[in-house]
Amino acid sequence: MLEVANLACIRGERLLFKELSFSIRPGELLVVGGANGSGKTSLLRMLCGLLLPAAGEIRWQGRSMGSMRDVYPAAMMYIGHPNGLKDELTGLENLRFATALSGAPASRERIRRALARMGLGERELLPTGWLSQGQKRRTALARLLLSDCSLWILDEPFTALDKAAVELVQSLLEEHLRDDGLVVLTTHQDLEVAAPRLQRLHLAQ
Amino acid sequence: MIWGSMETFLAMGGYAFYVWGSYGMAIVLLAGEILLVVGRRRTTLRRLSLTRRMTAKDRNETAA
Amino acid sequence: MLSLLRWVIARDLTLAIRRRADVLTTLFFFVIVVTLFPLGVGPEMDTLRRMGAGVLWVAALLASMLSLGRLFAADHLDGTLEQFLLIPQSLSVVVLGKIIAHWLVSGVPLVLMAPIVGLQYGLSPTALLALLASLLLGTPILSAIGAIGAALTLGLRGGGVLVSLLVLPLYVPVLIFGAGAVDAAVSGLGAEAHLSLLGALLLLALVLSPWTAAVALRISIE
Amino acid sequence: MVPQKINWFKYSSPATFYFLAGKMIPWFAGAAVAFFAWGLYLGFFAAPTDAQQGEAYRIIFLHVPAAWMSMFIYVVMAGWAGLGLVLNTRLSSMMASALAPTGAMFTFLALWSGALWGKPTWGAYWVWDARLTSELILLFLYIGFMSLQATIEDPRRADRAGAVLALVGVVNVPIIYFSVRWWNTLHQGASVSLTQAPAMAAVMLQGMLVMALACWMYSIAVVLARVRCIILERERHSAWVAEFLEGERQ
Repeated sequence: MLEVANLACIRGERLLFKELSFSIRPGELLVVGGANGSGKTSLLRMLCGLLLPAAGEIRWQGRSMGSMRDVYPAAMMYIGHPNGLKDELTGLENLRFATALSGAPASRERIRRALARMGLGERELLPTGWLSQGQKRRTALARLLLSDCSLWILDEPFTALDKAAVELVQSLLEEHLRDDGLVVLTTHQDLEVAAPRLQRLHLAQ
Repeated sequence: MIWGSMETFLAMGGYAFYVWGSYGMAIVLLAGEILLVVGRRRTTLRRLSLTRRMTAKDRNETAA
Repeated sequence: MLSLLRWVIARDLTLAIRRRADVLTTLFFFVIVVTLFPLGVGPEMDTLRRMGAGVLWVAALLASMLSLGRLFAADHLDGTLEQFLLIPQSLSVVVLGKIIAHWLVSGVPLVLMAPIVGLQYGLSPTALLALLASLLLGTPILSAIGAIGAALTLGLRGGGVLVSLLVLPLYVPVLIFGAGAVDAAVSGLGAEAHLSLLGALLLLALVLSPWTAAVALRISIE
Repeated sequence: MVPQKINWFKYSSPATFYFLAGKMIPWFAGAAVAFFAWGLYLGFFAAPTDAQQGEAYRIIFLHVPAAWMSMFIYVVMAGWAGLGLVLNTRLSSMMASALAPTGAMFTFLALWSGALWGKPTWGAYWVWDARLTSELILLFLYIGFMSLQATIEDPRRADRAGAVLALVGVVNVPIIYFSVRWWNTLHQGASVSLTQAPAMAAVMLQGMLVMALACWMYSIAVVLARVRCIILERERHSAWVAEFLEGERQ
């Protein structure tokens, strides 16, 4: 359960938002909307602990996030605007290092299956730099299949994805929400995800 | 007074260049720093009141 | 904790191998700078012999500083550095791993090349041995202190020049004890004192700078 | 419309400090002028001529206080910066940023007067003495701190990054001084070094202490004035600045 109490965010000297409160229960999807520069990304970065809020508090499972340097990161997966992949490494190596650093390295077989499921087929041996934007995004999103984090924080997950990929990712979200996962995401496209509970948050600019 | 006259004081026993070079630089630096801070205060105040008047003017335009 | 360290080092080394050019440019910079001095100072062997250690040490210092950018900047651009901040283990271990990887890539080649280039300066075998030992102990300190500078100036325009301004004053003790070790060895006093002080600085750096650089990273990533 | 004075204070501590500092500056400035006058009198009129160095030694009444101030301000700056980093208080970080230029100025003054004192005494403007060399490296640390803060736009990051650098610097200053001293004694032996200051007649020591006090008063006055500018620039969006400007215009 993720609770946010009267959060405020100041970037440079601009006050992006204040008095922001909401909570997300297991199985719930929160879609954060708002114009560009309205603080969507800053909000997400605050939720995952990269950005300190100017005011307010974020609680995970009832405990304030600041005090839990180890428990919270283990339960949360953040995929931001940049894909977080090294161009020189192959998809396989990228995911192997990513999973190893966040605790347990996934086996090559499991990574290959995840990449195949994301429709990347036998491209896992190509350096990521050679892939198209859409394929890179899918490689990044393949990390969702390789982790057992309950909270997903995704910044524009659908950018550069074609129709088939969008549907694939939406089905992943539905699957995650069905087994009590939590998802917070930002997107410009309209979203058809059958979520047990759906919450929309609009950041007024 | 151990210096007797102004001239001996200024001559500083032949080391005038070194002694007055040091104290002269001290005066230049201290005075310079004071002027810098005062100048900075004036420009800040001027700039702040200018922006305040601008936003006030915009607000009146939008209100009208 | 050890496994995390091994994974970070493995990752950075694979990346360095994929981009071999970076490793070689640091090495060539070192060799070029060292060969420039005799052209400027003149070929007399006795002057060169006296200043050899100092020149080699300053060149090693500049070479390792120039490659500091590779520590965090590339990861910052493609978003992988953020993922490091989100792992359950402590960030200082990751930074220690990156420091060790940076030392292996930019420090060790200098250490191996220094005796060869040292021959240009007519350094005696004892001097070359002391040079090797002092560089072996000194270059990791340069990487460790440099990591703090690199973390502070992450993503800033003109970061390269700025990092040298921040980090060079902190390199002074390493330079003094490093170059001093060679002179002491040559003059027969023996370099033990200098090398033990370098060792002390190394321990201090390895304990303090990963944690400080981690704090600096969290500040710069915000 | 008389702006009510009361509600300014409840906005934030920088607001309170802004007006408090405003009241204190004249006192410190006055004290600085008084101490400078007394110190210069002691230095030039009360202190006797030195047997070996003649009148040139009078430069120590400027050089030594400036050197003391440069070290003292760096430590104070690191203290404020550390406080700002740990307690997240904006005001302490602003104080650190305000201290740096004055500290750098005193360091440069110490080097300049050290050179002008060195020429008549040892025949060279620059002497690789341990303390002078450490003073030069201290100047680089100041310049590093100021340029790091100038390069970073976001004031919050500039404060915290500057604080980390200042703290790393203050840990390194003793190490640098020790290594430079080791390097200096190894190569030249202790023949040429400032430690052989002329025998400290009581009035000389008193002159130096009074001049140091004067420099201290001066620094507080200038730093408070500069921190007020920083507060105005940083807090320009807050309500109290708007009201203050309102009051200022009448």
